[in-house]
Amino acid sequence: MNTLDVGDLPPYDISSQSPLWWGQLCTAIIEGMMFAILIAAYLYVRLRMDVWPPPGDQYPHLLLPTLSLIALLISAPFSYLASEAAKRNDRAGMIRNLVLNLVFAAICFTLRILEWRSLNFNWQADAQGSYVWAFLGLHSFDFIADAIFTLVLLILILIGRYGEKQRLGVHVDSVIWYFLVAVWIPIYIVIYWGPHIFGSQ
Amino acid sequence: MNRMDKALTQPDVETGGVAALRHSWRHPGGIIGWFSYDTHQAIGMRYIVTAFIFLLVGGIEALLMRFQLAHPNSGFLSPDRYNEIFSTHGTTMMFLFAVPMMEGMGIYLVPLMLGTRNVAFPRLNAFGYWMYLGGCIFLYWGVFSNSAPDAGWFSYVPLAGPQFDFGKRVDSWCQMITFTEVSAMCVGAELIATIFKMRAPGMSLNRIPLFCWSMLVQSFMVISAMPAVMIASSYILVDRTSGTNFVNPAEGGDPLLYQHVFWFFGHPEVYIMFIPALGFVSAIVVAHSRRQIFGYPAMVLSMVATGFIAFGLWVHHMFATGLPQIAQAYFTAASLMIAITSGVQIFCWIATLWTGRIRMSTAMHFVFGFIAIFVLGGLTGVMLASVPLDLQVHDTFFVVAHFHYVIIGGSVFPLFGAFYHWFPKMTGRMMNEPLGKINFWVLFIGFNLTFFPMHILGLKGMTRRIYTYSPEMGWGTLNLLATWGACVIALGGVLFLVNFFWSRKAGKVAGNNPWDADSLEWAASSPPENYNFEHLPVATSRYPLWTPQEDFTVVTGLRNDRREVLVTTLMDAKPHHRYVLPGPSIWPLLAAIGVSVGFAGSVFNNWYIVWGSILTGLALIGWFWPRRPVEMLP
Amino acid sequence: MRALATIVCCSILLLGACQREKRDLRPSPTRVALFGDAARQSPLRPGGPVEPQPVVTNPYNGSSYAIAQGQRLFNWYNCAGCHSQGGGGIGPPLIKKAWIYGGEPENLFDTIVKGRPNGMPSWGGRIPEYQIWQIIAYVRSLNGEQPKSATPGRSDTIQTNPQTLKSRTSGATK
Amino acid sequence: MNWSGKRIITCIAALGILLLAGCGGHQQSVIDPGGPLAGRTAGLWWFFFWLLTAIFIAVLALTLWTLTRRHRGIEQESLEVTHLPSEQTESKLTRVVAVATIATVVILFILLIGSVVAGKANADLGSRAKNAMVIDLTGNQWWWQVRYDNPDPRRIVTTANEIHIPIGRPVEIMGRSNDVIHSFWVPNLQGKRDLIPSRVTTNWIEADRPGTFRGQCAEFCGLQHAHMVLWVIAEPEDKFEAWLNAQLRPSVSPTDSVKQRGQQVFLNHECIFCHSIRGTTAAGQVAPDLTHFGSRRGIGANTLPNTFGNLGGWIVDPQRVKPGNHMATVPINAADLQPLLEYLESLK
Repeated sequence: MNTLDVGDLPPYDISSQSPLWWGQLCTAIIEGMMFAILIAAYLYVRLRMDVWPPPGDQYPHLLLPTLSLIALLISAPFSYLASEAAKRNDRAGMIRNLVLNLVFAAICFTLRILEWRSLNFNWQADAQGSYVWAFLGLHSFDFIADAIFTLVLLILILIGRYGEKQRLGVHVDSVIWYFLVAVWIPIYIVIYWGPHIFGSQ
Repeated sequence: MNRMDKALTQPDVETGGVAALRHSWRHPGGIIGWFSYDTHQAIGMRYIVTAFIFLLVGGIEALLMRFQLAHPNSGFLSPDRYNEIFSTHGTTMMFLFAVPMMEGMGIYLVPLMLGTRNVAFPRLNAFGYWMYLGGCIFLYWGVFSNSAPDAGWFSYVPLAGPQFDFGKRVDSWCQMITFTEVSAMCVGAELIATIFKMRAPGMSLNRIPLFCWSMLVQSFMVISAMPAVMIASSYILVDRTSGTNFVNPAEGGDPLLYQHVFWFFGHPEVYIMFIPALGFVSAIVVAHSRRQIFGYPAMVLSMVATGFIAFGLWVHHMFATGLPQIAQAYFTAASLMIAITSGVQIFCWIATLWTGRIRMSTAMHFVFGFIAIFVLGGLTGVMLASVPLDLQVHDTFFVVAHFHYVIIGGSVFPLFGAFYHWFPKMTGRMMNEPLGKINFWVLFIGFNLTFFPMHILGLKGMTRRIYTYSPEMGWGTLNLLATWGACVIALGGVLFLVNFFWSRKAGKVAGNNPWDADSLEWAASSPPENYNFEHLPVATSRYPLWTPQEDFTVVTGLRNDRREVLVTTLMDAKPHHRYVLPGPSIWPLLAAIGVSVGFAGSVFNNWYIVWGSILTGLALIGWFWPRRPVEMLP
Repeated sequence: MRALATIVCCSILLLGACQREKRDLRPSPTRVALFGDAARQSPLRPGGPVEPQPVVTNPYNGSSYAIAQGQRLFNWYNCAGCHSQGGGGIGPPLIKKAWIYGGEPENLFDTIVKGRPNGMPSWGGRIPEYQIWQIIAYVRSLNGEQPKSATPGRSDTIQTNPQTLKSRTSGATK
Repeated sequence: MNWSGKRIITCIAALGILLLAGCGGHQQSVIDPGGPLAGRTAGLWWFFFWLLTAIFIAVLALTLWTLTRRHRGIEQESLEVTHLPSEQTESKLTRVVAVATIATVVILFILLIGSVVAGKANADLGSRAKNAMVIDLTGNQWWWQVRYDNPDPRRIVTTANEIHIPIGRPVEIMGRSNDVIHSFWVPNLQGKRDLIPSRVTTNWIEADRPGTFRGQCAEFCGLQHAHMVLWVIAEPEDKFEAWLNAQLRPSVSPTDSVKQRGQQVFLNHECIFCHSIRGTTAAGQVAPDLTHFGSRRGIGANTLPNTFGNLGGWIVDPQRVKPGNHMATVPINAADLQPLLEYLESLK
C-alpha cells in the first residue's frame, strides 16, 4: 500500500483556492441574484405604469448619489491592497488599507443617508417608494454588515490577536466588498438615473 | 471486502494515529455539547430525521383532506379548516420535507463519496440545520395557534394580500420560507465548496460519482432560485406588516409580477427536489446491476441541462392568465425540451439494466417503481406543456395527479430506495428485504389507487382546492377510491417505520460494503467514524472500489491532533493545501437564535429586525473570535 | 418537570393569537339593534336610584376577521361617501382623538344606531347588530386602538397617505 | 416474466380499465365538447393521449424486459472483473440510446407543432368574428357578475351567475375581477382564463349545440371557492333574443297583495343596500342583480337550485349554506318571509 505524502503542503492558503473564497462567491451569487430580480421587477412595474415617477414623487437628485458612488468606488482598491498585504502577512499594510477602506465606506454611507433623508416619499407612498426604499435598505444592510465584519478584522489585527485564518478572512472579505461595489452600480443607475432615462417627462 | 477496504481501515503503523484522530474528531459531551455537533454525519442525520417526521406530518394532513373529500357535501372539515390544512400540507411537503431531506442526504453522503472528512464549512452546516428547525417550529407554532397559512402553498396575491387574508396566517407562511431558504442556501453554498475544493486527490471532474454531480447541480439551482422566493415572500410580508405597495394591484404591483417572481423560483424548486433523486437512482442502478453506468457523460450533461432549462420554463404555470400567444408558444417548447433530458437519463438507466446482472433488492424495486410512475408523470407533464390542453386541465385534479406522480414517483420512491440502499452504511445493519418488498408493493399499489383516479377526476372537471362538491357531479366514487388508496399509502408508511425500527436493533449486521458497490462511501466503516477515513483515499478511477489494483494509494501526512482535511484543485483534484476545520461550537445555535428572533419578531413589529440583527452580529463575532492559539500559526 | 414547564409556556404563547384569529362566520344571535342604549351620557336619572352603567364591550375587539369585514362593510354601506377612508369630507374625520360624541365602542355604537344631527343617518333598524360591531372594530383600527397584529398593513386601493402620518419630508407629501 | 413483473402489468391493466369506465359524457367534462374550441382541444387531447400511452407502454415493457434477460440463457458476459460488458455491447447500446433520444426529440417536436397549431386555431376563432357579442364578466368573491355589453346603452343587460349565448356565434368574454384572482372555466366550451384585478383578460366561447354547460371557478379564491359556479346556456338565436328582451324589461310590479307585501318587506330590510331590482328603489351594486331572479337556475352562485324552499333557507341563514360568504344574516320574522319569497320568485 503506497502512500501520497501531503505533510509538506502548507497548512493554510490565502488565495482563491481556499474553500472560504468559494463560499463568499456563492454568497455574492445569492445576493446578486436577489438584486437582479428586484431590478427586473422595478422595470416591470415601471412598464405597467403610465406616469413615472408616480405623481407627487420628486425627481431623484443626482449630485449626492454620484459622490456617494465615487466614494464607494475609491474604497474598492484599498480592499484589494489590504488582501494583498494579508497574503504578504504585512500587518502595517493591512491596517492602513483597511482603515482607508472603512473611511471611504463611511463617506459613502453618510452621503447616502443625506440623500435618503431628502426623499419626499416613504415606503408606503407608492410602488416607486417601496422599491427605492427596498434597494436602499437591503444594500445598506449588506453594507453595514460587511463594514462591521471589516471593522472586527481591523480590531483583531490591531490588538495582534490574528493568525492565518484572520488573514484569509481579510482576503475573503474583499470578495464581498467588490460585490457590494459592483452591485451598487446598476442599482444606482436604476433608482437615480431611471426616472430621468425612462421616466415619463 | 476487497483490498481497498482492508487498506483503509487497518490501524496505522503507530497506533497513536487512530486514537489521536478519534480524539480530535470526538463529539463534545453534555447538553451544550449535543447542541454544538458539527460533523457532517450528525447534522446530515438530524436533517434526515426531522424531514422524515415532517413527511409523516404532511401525510396526516393529506389523510385529513382525503377524508373530507371522500363524500360529497361532507362536513368533516369546515372550509376555513380545509383551506388551512391543504395549504399547510403543500407547504410542509415542499419546504419542510422535500428540500431539507435531499439536502440532508447530500450532507451525509457527499463527503463520504468524495473521500473527505467533513463538509467545507462545518459550523455553517450546524447553523443551517438550526435555521431549518426554527422554520419548522415557526410554521407549526402558527398551525397550532389557529394562524396556519390558508392561501395555498404559493399564496397568490391579492388573496394573500393584506386586504383579503386577515390576521397573521400568510405571514407565518412568508416567514417560514425565509427560515427554510436561509438554511437551504447555507447547505447549497457549502456543498458547492466541498464538491469543488475538497475531493479526494485524483478525482477529476469526470470521476465524480453521479450522486455528487446531482448535488452540485442542485446546489447551484438552490443558490440561484431561492433568492426569487425570498423576494416573493418578502413582498407579501412587508406589504402586510409595513404597508408597502409591492403587490398592491392599484399601485402598479401587478398580481402577475408576484406570479412571475414566485414561479421563477417555483419550477427550479421542483427540480431541486427531483435532481438528487436522479443521483439516488444512478447510484442504486450501478450498485445493484453490478455494471458501470452506461453513458456517464450523457447522464452528467443531461443533469446540468435540466438545471439550466428549469430556469426557462416557469410560465407554463401561468398559461391561463392570458399572456401573449408568442410567449406561450416559447414556454411550450421549453417545457417539452426538458422532457428530452429526462428521457436520455431513463434510456441510459434502461441500457445499464439491460446489460447488467440485476439483484432484485428492495432498492431495485423502488427504482422500477420510480421508472413506472415517473415516466407516466413525465408524459402527463408533456400534456400540460401544450397550451390548449393546459387551459383545460390547469388547476384541476389532473394537475394534482401529475405533480404527485412526478414528485412522489420522481423523488419519494427513489428516496425510499436510497433509505434501503444506504441504511446499512448509516446504521451498520441491513434492513429486512422481504418486509421491504411488501412495503414497496403496498406503497406502489396505494399510490396508484390514490392518484390515478385523480387524472379522471381532473378530466371530469373537478377543480383543485375545493373543500367539497355536490353529489350530482359524479365525482363521488372516484374520490372514495382515492381516499381508500391514501389509507393504503399510510399503511405503507407504517410498514416502513416498522422495518426501520426493527432493523436498527435486530437487522443482519452489514459489513463495510454489503452491496459490493463501487463508490468511496462503501470503503468507510458502517456506521462511519466521525473522521470517515483513517487515511483519505486517492481516487484512481470513476469506480474506486471496483478497480482491482495491487497497491492502493492513500494520503498520509495530515496531522491527527487537529481537524485537518485536504484541499485539492478544481479541475483534476491535485492536492493543493491542507485546511484546518474549526471544531464544534455552540455559537452557530446562538446565531440561529438571534436570526430567528429577528425573523419571527419582524412579523409582529419591524423593530425586531434591528434587535435580531444586533443579537446575530454579536453571535457572529463570538463565532469567529480566534480562541485557540493553535489557529494562530506564524 | 422541565418539559411540562415548556409545554405550559408554549400554550400561553399560543393563546396570544386566539382572539386575533377567531373567525366567527355564523354570528348569533342576529338581532336588529333598535334604539340601542349602549351608553347613556350620565348615570343620573330623575327620581330613580343611580343605575350602574351597563358595561358594553365590542365582542369583535381585536379580531382580524371582524376588522376586515368592517372595512368591506365601511365601503359597501357607503360610509366612505361622507367619511372617505377615515379622513373626513362631508362627515367628520374618523382618525382623531377628539370625538364629538365619545370614542368608546359603546359611544360609537350609539352614534351609528341612533344617528347624529348634521347628517349622520340612524342605521338602527337597517343593519344587523353584529355588522355594526364589525364596522366599529374597523373604525377603531383606523385610530390605532386595535392591536397592531390584527390590523392589515394597507388596503388594495390607491394609497392616500393618512394626514396624521408625521411626514419627515420637506416637500408636500403625496 | 418473474413474479414481480407480472404484478406490475396487472396493476397497469386494472388502472387502464378504470380510466375507460370514467369516460362517459358528463356535465363539466373536458372530453365531452359542446363547442368548436373544446372540440379541437378534445381532439388534441386524444392525439396526445394515445401517442403518449403507446410510449409509456413501450418504455415500461422495455424496463420490465430487462428483468427477464437473465433467464433466456444469454451468455452472461463476465462482469465480475471490469463491471463493464464488452466493447461491441457498449457501442450497440450507444446506437440504441442515440436512436431513442432522436425519436424522443422528433415526437416532442410533433407534439409541439400539434399543440401550437391547435392553440393558434383556437385564438384565431375570435379575431375572425366580425359582429361578435361582448360580455363583461366580473368575478367577485364567490359569484359572477355578467353584463351584456352593447353600443346602445339602453340594451345593456346585467345578470349574475348565468350566461345565455346563441348557438354558432362566437362570444367574447372580457374578464375582470373586483377582489382576488378568479378563473372562468366552462370545460365543455373552452379552456380557462384567469380574471385578474387591475387587468382585462379576453376569452372566446362558442357553442355548436344547444345545452346547459356548467362552469366553476378554477383559481383558489378564498373560503367559498368551491361554490362559485356559473351556467352557460346555449340556445337557438330566436330563443336567445327572447331571453335578452325579457332581461331588458324592468321588474314586473306585483299586483296581488301578498307579493306587494313581499316587495315592501324587501324594500324595508337591508337587502336594498346590496341588491338592486330595476323598477324599484333598490339599487345596490355590490351583490347580484335580482331584477329577473325568478328566471335563474340557482341561488348563491348556483350553490342550490332555485326552488321556494332553498330560497327560504338561503335568506334566513346564508352562512349555513355557504359558510363565510358575504351575504348578511338579515333577521326576518316568519310573517314577512313568506310574502318575500312569493315576491322574489315572481320576478321572472
